[in-house]
Amino acid sequence: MAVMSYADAAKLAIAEAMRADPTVWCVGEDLGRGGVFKQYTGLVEEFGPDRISDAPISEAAIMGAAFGAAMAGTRPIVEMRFADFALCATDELVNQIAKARFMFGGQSRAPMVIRKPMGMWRSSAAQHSQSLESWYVHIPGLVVCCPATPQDNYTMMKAAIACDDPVVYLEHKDIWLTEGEVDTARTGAFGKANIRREGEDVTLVSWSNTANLCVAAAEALAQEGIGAEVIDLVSLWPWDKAAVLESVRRTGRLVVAHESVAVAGFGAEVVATVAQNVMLKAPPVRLGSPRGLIAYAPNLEDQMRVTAEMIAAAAKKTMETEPA
Amino acid sequence: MAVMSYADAAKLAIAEAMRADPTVWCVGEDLGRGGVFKQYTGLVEEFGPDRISDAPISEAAIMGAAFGAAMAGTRPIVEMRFADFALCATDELVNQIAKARFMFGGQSRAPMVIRKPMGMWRSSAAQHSQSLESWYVHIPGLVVCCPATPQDNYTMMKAAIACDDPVVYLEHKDIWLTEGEVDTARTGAFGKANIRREGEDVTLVSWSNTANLCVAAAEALAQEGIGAEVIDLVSLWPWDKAAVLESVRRTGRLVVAHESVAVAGFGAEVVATVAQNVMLKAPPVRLGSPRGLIAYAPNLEDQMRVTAEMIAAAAKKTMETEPA
Amino acid sequence: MTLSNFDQEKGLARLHLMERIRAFEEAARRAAVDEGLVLGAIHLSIGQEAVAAAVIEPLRRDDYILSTHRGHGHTLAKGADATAMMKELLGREGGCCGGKGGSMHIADFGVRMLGANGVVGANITIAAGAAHGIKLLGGDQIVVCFFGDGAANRGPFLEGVNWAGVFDLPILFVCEDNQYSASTLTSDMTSGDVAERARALGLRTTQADGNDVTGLAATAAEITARIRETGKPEFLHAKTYRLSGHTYFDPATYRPEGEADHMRETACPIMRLRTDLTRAGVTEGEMDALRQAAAEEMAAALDAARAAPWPADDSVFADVQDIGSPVEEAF
Amino acid sequence: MTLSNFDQEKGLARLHLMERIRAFEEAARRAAVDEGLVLGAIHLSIGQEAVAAAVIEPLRRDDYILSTHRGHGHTLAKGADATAMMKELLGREGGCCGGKGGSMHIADFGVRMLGANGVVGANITIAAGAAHGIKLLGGDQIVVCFFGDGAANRGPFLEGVNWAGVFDLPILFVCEDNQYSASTLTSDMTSGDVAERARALGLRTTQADGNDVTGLAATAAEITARIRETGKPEFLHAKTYRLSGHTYFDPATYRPEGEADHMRETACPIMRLRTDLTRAGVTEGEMDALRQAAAEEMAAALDAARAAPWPADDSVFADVQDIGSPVEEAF
Ligand SMILES: Cc1ncc(C[n+]2csc(CCOP(=O)(O)OP(=O)(O)O)c2C)c(N)n1
Ligand SMILES: Cc1ncc(C[n+]2csc(CCOP(=O)(O)OP(=O)(O)O)c2C)c(N)n1
Ligand SMILES: [Mg+2]
Ligand SMILES: [Mg+2]
Repeated sequence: MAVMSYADAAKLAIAEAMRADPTVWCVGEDLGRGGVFKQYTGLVEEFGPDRISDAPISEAAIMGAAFGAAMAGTRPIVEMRFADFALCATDELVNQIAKARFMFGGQSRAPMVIRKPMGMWRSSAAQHSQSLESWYVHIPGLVVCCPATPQDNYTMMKAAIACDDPVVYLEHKDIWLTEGEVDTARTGAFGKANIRREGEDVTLVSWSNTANLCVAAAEALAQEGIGAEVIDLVSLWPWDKAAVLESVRRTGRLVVAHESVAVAGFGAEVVATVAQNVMLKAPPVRLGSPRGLIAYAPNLEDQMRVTAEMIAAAAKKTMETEPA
Repeated sequence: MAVMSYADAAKLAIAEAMRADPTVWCVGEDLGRGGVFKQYTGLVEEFGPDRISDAPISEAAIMGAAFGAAMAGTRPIVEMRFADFALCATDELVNQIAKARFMFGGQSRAPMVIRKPMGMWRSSAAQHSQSLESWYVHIPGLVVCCPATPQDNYTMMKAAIACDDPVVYLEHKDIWLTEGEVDTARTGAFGKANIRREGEDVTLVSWSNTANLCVAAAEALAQEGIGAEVIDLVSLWPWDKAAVLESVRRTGRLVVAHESVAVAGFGAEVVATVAQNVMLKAPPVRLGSPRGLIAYAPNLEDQMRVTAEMIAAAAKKTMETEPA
Repeated sequence: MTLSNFDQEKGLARLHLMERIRAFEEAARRAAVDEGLVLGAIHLSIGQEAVAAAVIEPLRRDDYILSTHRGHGHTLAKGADATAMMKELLGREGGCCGGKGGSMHIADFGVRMLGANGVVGANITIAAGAAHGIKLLGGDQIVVCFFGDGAANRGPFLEGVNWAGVFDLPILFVCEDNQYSASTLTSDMTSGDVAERARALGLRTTQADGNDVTGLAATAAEITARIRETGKPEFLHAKTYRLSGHTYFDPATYRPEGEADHMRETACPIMRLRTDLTRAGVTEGEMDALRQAAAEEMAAALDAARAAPWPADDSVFADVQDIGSPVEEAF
Repeated sequence: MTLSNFDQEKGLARLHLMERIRAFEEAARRAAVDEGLVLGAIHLSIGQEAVAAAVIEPLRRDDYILSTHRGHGHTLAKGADATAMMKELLGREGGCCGGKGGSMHIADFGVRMLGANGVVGANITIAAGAAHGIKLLGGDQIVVCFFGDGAANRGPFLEGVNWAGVFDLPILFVCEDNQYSASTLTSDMTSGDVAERARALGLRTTQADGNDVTGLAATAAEITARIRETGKPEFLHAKTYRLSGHTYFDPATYRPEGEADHMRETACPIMRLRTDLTRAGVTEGEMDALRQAAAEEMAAALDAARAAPWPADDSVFADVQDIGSPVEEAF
């Protein structure tokens, strides 16, 4: 087992996949110089500029052309640079890629990985900080994945490249350099949560970097004798409903936390699903960004953040409530 | 009070607003010939081609240019033809229009109405049938409105034109010709639900055309002695949380129904909000489209539909459950 | 078109294909108007058949084409089965897309027709990508991408054409210029000139009469041979005219009075080819027989479609996605 | 530039403005690198100051400009206050956007600078729309829209320029061509030529040396006067060079060795103007004094910004929207 960064873990997965399958290639702006977050550094030296392909500043064409190339028999990995810029290619993703196989009655496939680095990254302001994972979950035809750890970024990138469906792959920009152990022998499956910590008192459900905050919150809660189970969903479609329901049936308490806007966020889906299926001991708590915008000034930016402290406090609140 | 169609009600609101304020104008493809659903018929004759402006097939430019014109002091009504095509202008709406006022520290406003006819309209298939209202609710900076009746399409269109925020205005394509009484003296407010029917046994929450199906379901339930309260939210951001909570506190039972995909739909927000605030007598029910795609063949298309019968059955199911 | 080097056999084949396209669409229109059998919007290419027939003629079966909302002609020309297409228009089992797409998403990957598209201009970047895929895989196929004059005002036009130029891709972009974008005269909404745009984007660009199938076929043969040879993208601007409305139910009253009639009499590509063939000595009878055969083929296609059942209800859950599909428990 | 008709006073004013722009950015860079005071990415326009100075010179205060991620120079040239801008870069109270936008969203609507933009090319359609608004309201202002060479590969370039042409709008599009798009040589990713694209889109198009502020100012004065006269859009392609990295922390190692040094010695617009002014008889001392004044102004701006407090925490909930704002109960 090697220790590597979140960025390098995905890069390793890509390199291995490219070695094994000559039809896998990457395309995006500035990839030949390693990409904007250096998450492609060194790949062009091994695979050459055709397979680590630069692109014009043309998000619609990057997405659309990669789709065409997928229909023609290749397996593109599409780099969108910032998840925000992917909005320039929304028609291509939502109206074309997600729907083509169905509209054409199964004649086509779009085996693509669409990388969209997301989330707050100090003082990037409103156009470079968004987390829109719930949008993609709402679109039939797409698989949605939000890894939180180097291990999952390795494992799920491999799974995404192997997948014949289009996978919206949302890495979090704030953890590119976070290091962790990566077991390259492990394989991953979409729809299988990563139980980051077990606990019997309260269930914390999250994904992406907020799952890491949940682990921190659970550690703090443990100090106070509260056993928090941390379910890192890893993929949001499909999502591991079974793991969540099983856990809340045990704990009777639920906190869902995510960085994205709370209103109409995927946290609502998790809470609603639990509410439809399980009688909890206390009202569920949902934490997400206020429905406001992400500012440049650090103190303003922080107003939009869900923190480990807020998660721990929410968990404690569910503990205080008397069972109904 | 006059009887008019859903399409004509909005047209009347627009004509009145244009008469009162010379800075109001409409822009979109084919508007000079009445627009693709004839919802602009006759306006060019009264207001001329500068104010009922045709546009190239350039959704990004329609949206972006209207925004620029709004910043320069006009009040544009933007026609996107089909909500699906608005995805070609997602950057403009989400990264620019929704965020500009905030990013620029309050220096700018975007008083715009963005019309996006949505929903299933017989055999329009996957690229001409989508309902993506939950996407827009998730975006800070936007007001979101989904009128279901001629009265609300008149009242809310007037409110939308008067509003200094960008309003995503989602009319349902299947009810353009539906007629109803319109009282032009009535004024509307965003965030105020339309209680379409009162009842004490179960609360049905909906919006857009599905609210009309809820009324039909409530009528059927009344035949069986079940009193269903129908809350038509009309606007989804802001939404009338107070009316919903007040109602479910009385009825203890909740069915939320919408045409859009259930997973990560706005119904989840409603159910989650209720679950966080009210102890219900029975598990809430959420009805929406399966996470599948809308097909051309009518029988396949129907598989994605929420019907009045399904809503009534869901309401009855909540009645059968024993209080916890 | 002078008839000096006119190839009679080819001319008859083209006439037959154009008659088939027209007969298909006339049958579809009848099915829609008279019988209400076509439930969605269909966009007829009546008057534009020469572009499909001529440009696709030199293609190999393994070359790709991508089309627009007005795609019946292209699809038939590439070799798709009319019955499967008609079933698709009626939303029936056995339709080429299983009844899921309808006219606007007609596709036959078996003949490498990668689909019509309901979003104007969206096929341009996708087509560039198909050519990119060919290049990456080392294939020698080419791609032809059809789009309308209105589509040239959308951003993907610039992005897709630039892409093909940057990556030197084997693709022919064909602007099928029928002068209208739905009810709008495209020239009113276009600044500058479409062919100039393509030239400015670095593509070798040819302008042609899109209603003269003979001349256009010669031009297309030359261009596509060159693309296969050089691997470089080219652009063809073919001027034509849509003789019917935008959709089958559009009366097209926005046109100047008499314009369509005048064009029907002077520009209809079928009529023009018949005139040329007559001059070359082909008899009316021979030509009428082709029309008759086409009409019969399409009547039979419509009969088969009419008789076909609806797709199985649960087929709607198939082919959404493999992972997290709506049929899985996860839903 | 020959100096025969050289206007010394104007030359000194331009030099001062360019020195101010450079000093502002040098101060910002120092604040970022040495003190860690600038938290977000900033994009410096060092080497490109002539475009901002020359093109904005003939504008009236009520004319509009729209800029890019590289917008400090345009903003200063339009007349914005350097201290408010510096506070914005540091995310402080009193910043021109209240600390909400930072460098990439710098704006001063008071001088009709309608904002920098973090999305490449997005300002092009918005700018066309501002001109559309002017026309609808019967105003006589004009709009200038700056964007980079890389932006010309995005769809909104085509859509926005076409829009301006179709509606005959009073706008000048300025492609500030510094030859790079982040770490990529733009020419490698561009098919054809940018100025040709604008011509093909029907716009009168001028190409100019973007590092010769004197010549460019004359050109810009002529063009903007014509736009105000005719109401018709035009296009200016100004070739320049960015002497620093893409962001302040980009070492720009992707450039050929020596290229930047060579350009610094031969193309720097400040150096070139100083040479011209020297020939016209202006002394080094006079010119150094302007540099000194600019440096002092920006040092003071930085001091003021450094001393300014953070914005009030709850200001983050202001100016999101009136209806359904996060501060309302509805949330
Ligand atoms: C992005 C987008 N905008 C608008 C439409 C609606 N629409 C369908 S066809 C059409 C006209 C297209 O004109 P053109 O490209 O010239 O093709 P033609 O219909 O003439 O074949 C329009 C506006 C659409 N389908 N997609
Ligand atoms: C739509 C979009 N794609 C990518 C980026 C990332 N990006 C920021 S600046 C830049 C380079 C822009 O090049 P150019 O337009 O020439 O402007 P310059 O930076 O040279 O001033 C890129 C790719 C972005 N901000 N927006
Ligand atoms: Mg056309
Ligand atoms: Mg550049």
